[in-house]
Amino acid sequence: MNIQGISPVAGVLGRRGLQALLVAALVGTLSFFLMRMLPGDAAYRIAAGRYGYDLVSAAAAEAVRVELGLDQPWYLALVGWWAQLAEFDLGTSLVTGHAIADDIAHQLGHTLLLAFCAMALSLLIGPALGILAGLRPGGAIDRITLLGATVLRAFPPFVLGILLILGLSVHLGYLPAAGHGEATSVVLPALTLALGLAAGSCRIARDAFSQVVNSPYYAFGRTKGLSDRQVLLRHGLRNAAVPIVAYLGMQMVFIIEGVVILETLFAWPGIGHALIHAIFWRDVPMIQGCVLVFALLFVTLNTLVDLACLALDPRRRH
Amino acid sequence: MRGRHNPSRRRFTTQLALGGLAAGLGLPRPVIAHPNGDHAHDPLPATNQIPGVLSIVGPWELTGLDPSRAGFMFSRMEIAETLFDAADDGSPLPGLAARWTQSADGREWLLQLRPQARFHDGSPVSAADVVHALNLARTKPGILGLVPIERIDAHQDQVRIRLKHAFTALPAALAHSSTQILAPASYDPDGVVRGVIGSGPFRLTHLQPPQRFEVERFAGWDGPPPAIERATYLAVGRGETRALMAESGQADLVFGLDPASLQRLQGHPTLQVESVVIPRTIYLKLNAGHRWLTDPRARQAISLALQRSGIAHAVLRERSLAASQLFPPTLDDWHVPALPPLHHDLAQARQLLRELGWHTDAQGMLFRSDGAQTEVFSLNLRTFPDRPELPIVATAVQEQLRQLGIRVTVSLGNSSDIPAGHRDGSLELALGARNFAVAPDPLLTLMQDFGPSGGDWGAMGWHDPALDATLDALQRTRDASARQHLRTQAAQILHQALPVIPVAWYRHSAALHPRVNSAGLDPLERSYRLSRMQWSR
Amino acid sequence: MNPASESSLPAALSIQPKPVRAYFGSRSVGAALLVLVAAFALFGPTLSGSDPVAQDLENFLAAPDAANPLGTDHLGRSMLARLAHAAQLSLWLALLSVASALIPGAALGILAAWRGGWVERVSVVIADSVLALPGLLLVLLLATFAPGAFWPLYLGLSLSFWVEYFRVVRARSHILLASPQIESARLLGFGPLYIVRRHLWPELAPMLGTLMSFSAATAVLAMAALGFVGVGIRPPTPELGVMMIELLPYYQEAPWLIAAPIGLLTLTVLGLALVGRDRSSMQ
Amino acid sequence: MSLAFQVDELQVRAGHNVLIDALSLSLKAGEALTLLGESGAGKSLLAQAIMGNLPSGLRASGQVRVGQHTSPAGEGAKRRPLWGRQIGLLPQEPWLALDPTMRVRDQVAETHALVTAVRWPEARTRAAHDLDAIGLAHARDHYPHQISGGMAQRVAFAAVHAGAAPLLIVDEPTKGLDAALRDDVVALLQQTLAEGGAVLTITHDVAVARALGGSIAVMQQGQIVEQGDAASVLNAPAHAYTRALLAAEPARWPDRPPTQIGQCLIQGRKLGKRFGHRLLFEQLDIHIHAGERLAIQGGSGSGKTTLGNILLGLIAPDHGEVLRAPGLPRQGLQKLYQDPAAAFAPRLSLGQALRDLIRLHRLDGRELGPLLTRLRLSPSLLERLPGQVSGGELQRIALARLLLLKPAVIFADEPTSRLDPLTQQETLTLLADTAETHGCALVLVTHDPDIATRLTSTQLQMP
Repeated sequence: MNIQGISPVAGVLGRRGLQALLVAALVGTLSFFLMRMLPGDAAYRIAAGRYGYDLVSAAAAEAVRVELGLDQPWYLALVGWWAQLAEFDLGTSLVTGHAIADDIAHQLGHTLLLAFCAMALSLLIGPALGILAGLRPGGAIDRITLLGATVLRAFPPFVLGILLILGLSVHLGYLPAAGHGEATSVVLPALTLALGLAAGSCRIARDAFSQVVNSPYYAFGRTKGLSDRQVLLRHGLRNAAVPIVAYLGMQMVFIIEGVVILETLFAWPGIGHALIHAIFWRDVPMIQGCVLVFALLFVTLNTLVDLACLALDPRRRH
Repeated sequence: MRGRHNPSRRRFTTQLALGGLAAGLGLPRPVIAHPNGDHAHDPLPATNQIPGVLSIVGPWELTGLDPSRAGFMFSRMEIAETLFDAADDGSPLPGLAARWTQSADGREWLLQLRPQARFHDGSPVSAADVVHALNLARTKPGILGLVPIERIDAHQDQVRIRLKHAFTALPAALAHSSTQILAPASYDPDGVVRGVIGSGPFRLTHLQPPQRFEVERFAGWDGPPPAIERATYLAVGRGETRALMAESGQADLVFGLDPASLQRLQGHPTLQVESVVIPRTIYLKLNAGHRWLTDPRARQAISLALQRSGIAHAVLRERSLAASQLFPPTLDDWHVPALPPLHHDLAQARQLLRELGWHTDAQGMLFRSDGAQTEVFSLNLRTFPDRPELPIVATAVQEQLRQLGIRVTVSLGNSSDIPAGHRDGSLELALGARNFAVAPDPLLTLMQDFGPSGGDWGAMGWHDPALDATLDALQRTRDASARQHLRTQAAQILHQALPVIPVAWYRHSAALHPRVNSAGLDPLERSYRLSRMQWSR
Repeated sequence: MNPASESSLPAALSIQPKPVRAYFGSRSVGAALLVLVAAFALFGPTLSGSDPVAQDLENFLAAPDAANPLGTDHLGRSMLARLAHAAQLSLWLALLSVASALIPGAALGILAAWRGGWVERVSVVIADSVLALPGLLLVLLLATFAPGAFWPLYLGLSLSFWVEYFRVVRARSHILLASPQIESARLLGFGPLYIVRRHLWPELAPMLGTLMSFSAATAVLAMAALGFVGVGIRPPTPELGVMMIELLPYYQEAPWLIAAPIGLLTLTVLGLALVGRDRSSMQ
Repeated sequence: MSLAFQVDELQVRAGHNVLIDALSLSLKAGEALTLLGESGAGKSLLAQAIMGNLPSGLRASGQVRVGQHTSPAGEGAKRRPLWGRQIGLLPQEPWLALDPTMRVRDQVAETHALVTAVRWPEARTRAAHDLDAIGLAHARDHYPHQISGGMAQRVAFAAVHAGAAPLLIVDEPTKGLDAALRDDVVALLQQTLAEGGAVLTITHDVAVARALGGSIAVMQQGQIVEQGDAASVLNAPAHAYTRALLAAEPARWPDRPPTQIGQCLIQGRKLGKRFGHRLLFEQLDIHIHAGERLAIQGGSGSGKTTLGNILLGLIAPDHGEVLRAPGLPRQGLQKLYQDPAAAFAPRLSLGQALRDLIRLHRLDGRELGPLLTRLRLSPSLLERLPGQVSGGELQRIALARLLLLKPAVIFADEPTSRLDPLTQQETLTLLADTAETHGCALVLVTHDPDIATRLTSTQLQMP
């Protein structure tokens, strides 16, 4: 149906695909220079990571240097770097010596679980409250959610996380404070993230919904003779969902950033946790792998949001 | 564990929820269950702990499987054993080796293994397996490099170690976790560890590096069966998260608590806090080759500027941890009570520096004019946050040296920055915490740190032949009183020359859930003593 | 379509649901909060009179008193002085990174919309690749180059912020440049400078104002978050995130200490959010 | 004939402000009643009062009877069950009243299914029939953004019609539609009447009233000033306002005498332009002479504005060329916009905008005063922002702004399509007058053939 002959889905995929390539190039380049510009002796850092700092010695560092070929000239390293990246080979961790792809594949599951739970929770909380608030703008629910959302947004996620641990875990013992392995472990970090997300989506939902309710087509639905419930279901929800889903794309940044910070706080073994560790140890291939996977994850999620928007809103398809 | 809900708790739920928020916001927690209590603590909440599974939380992550990398974790969880074990005072105890003999010249050791010892794959531990493991360990960085080994081989059913010269600390070296004995099936043909098959009372069942692994009681263990059937270890990087996990009752045994959290947990009505002073000392490593620090008077001045008791009081929360000398009193053999304690005397410190030509400017900072050019006394101090108290101590040291007139910048980096700086000569000051019992005999550590070329974690640009001679004699001498004399001598040399400046001693602590009875903490940090723990009920 | 023009009600009587923000008077409350924080940051150091790094190890965790109105921290340093310095640092970072993102971002956005062609395509490609990297990740990557330094934070934040300004300005400028008001201005003979000054800027400014307050809040929070995970500004420089993480263990012993940086951070972000919220739903 | 609808003594107030006063109307089944009046006369408010969905803050009193149901005007909720079933309301600007995310067939079908309680498959079949019947068979599965304004008007009609309410209220049905589409709508309304429905139409378009017949009520400032059957009101208006309203109909405007035509200023040769795959025009030749009045006519989307922009040099044609008379300065061509508010910087006061222009071209600022007087503009208006003056005034200020530059050609792009008839007449007359006074050519884009013929001497009909 499209005039230009390119289907909108292909358009989204193409644009996002290009974006993914660009970001991979950006991250790869930055990582390479990072590797080259590391202050101090990389071999020493790696040795300390491997053997513990009590055992780091010149001999250990020398062993690492030879093993990893850190003494080769930079142009060879650059070529190798790019060749590896192009083959989706993320290399091996400077610290553990594991294949990074394996490590990340394992961590990605945890990160996705956390992100998914957070998103699901936030969609349960945010839009529901937003719709209640939007049905009666200026009403009690509207004012309470506005206050709640504003204050919640002003709270750094890690502070919120600590408060939730103190409240729900230390004082009440409902949930494990941190860690993983138990089914309930995901609840606290997901809830922390979800509250922040819901604070945003709640207001967006409220605005979207009050806009829909005040729209001519909503009024037309009513004057056509539909009941309030029928208008809400047939003309309210889908139209209000369009900006909410579009906003979800903007919330992806919040999710990714939140995951990085909260995984560290909650000892959740995802990529965010791994990234902070890798930064700490200057494990550049690992940093590159983590950032790359995050960026690609981010692009992928945004692609899904784009496609969802296309599905929801026919205007975008033409 | 939902059934364990305190019936009265539900009533307080809402108040507590507010209380939790209030506490987090820094508001005093409302006193609820303790009408008279000034420090209102709730009893430990019923958590989702799994019955029968002991959960241990610590800061250390598994960075690999090789004994040289993460062997200490497998030792602490009693998965893998070393040939020797150590008593709390560091003296050798039998490990995998049940008995041992050494030749008259001390150059040949014969070790007899425990006959019933089995690896977790069911195979018996043979002398050949031990030789295989040790020879692999020798190729990797670790303590074995310090030992003058000539050859290791199997002699009938015994392990024979041939030394180049007598070496008294051999049992200590063979108690170090990097000399762990793993079953041959643990290694691939290249000698890379692919699985951890040890011979300890616990067997690794689940490995999820770098954060988590699980063990269970090994049925084939030849000693008394432990009471704990299963245990998990979880690495949690953040100190405050660890403390909160202890507080919430989620973990049974929590290590690596920062002093402030420790203080808080000690007030907890049900949690037990165990602590023990360990042979670890926080000290300033300095580059004695640096032109400002070569003169012992400069190092003396820095030492005199340190307000150790203040640091111990405010940061470590225990005044007695202020170091009066390098070796803490727990190191019975090395601590010399007669040494004049290190103390704080700013006036004397200034006097010493004046003798070296330093003057103070209007801001009280030191400078020295050398005819044409003027130099300002400023130094870079490297430290790292792996141990939560180090950055705080560094901040305190920074300020105390500023009082003296030395401008110190703190670089908070990676622990490896210190050995790296040592090696390339760029290091000026460093704050670290050195465990003198990495191997149970501090002699090994001293050899590493204060040998002729200094050590990554020890002296830099400083060398004393008298100390070399003393340490060398200690390696060879077996006579107890002669050894004691030599140790005192070494301690005195270090105390006077100050190649490193001690700041504080170290306390090792853990929070313990009331459902377990501890077997006490290991002052050598070698073991969590899992096999000796009991359930309370 | 312009429904208002045909409204059957006299303008003065237009009946709309009362805007919710009226209940909070949000913009003025936000501005007041920011003025308070800024005044504290500016004058706090002078008022407290103490050195933010001077320690008194014998008087640590002291409760607030006349000498130390906010008490002393775990090294016996004046909390008031430290907090004021931390506020100064956070506000500086926010101001600096927002300003250095705004100027090139907005300029490039206008240029891309105006010139179109390869200028636009290239700048969109650059923006897209930066956009695929959440800001915090960029900051983390750069912070690895120089841990504990100020510049990676500043550079990373500016680098991730400019895209937002660029995108918004470009999109809005595209619409405006095609609008009758600018077409007529061109027909009337006005030059680019006039069009930017009188037509583009007044339309862009309120939106940019909102965006600026948002990115300033993001900057303040990001700095604290990085401090929290140990990649931010290094001690002993007072910084809110680092202070929080340092003081958290004392939450029971000296709750006022941890409350102070959290409270200040929350007030700052709240102030920025309230000032910006006017148009928040526009995005 | 049964009474379809009646209001008695209807009053609508906002606080103490009376917006509609003592209004009584009645309408029998099968008849049409048209309410004529200018914007702001309270016409739309009347529709809302009858439906019972006045904005909060407005209070109604009096009685409303719809079919057999009588209820106090103030208790709107009582009439809610009648919506769709007893009263149908054809919305203003139906392209906004259709749900943008739903196919048009479903929007018609839902009335069948949910209002007249037909099962869904049957409702869809009926909806398809309804759409076929109004010539929209090809657009059944389109979304509202894919159809034109006129089609949207018909879809909305079908959606309302499906409820088979005996009373149809139509609010400004021709707003924003060109003449051809207006006739379409009128035809649909006439069909409803023929089917026995009662139609209450609210409009300022006299042509609609004339076409529907029945009776007419003329409203001014919330009150009915004249009421009667269509023929008598339209042919023998009694009230001055009615007379003015009728006189403002373009068809009744006096013809303007032709002007002196000078040299050719702009010549378009063999112009061609496509928009996507759609051909707007090709091989089009056009000349504009000094002093000429030219109308470009055509339905919406026929490329009138595009042609104008090509002549102005704002966009390039795909084929052909535009030649300008030598010596014609760049500012010699000026444009008057459909929406005058969009042609001003909204945050810049009108006076400042004019002063900027005077300074830019070093004009004589003293000319402004007389110019404003001639355009019947108070100088005090210049202190305001564009959004603070009425559409008619703003269009005249826009005209004043152009005239300062003494242009040779004024290109007026539907300059009054958003104004009510009286203002439209006033504005267009002034435009033509001043163009004549200043001796500039006027190119007027309009979809109203009456305006074109009355105002201009040459007409160009777009294909």
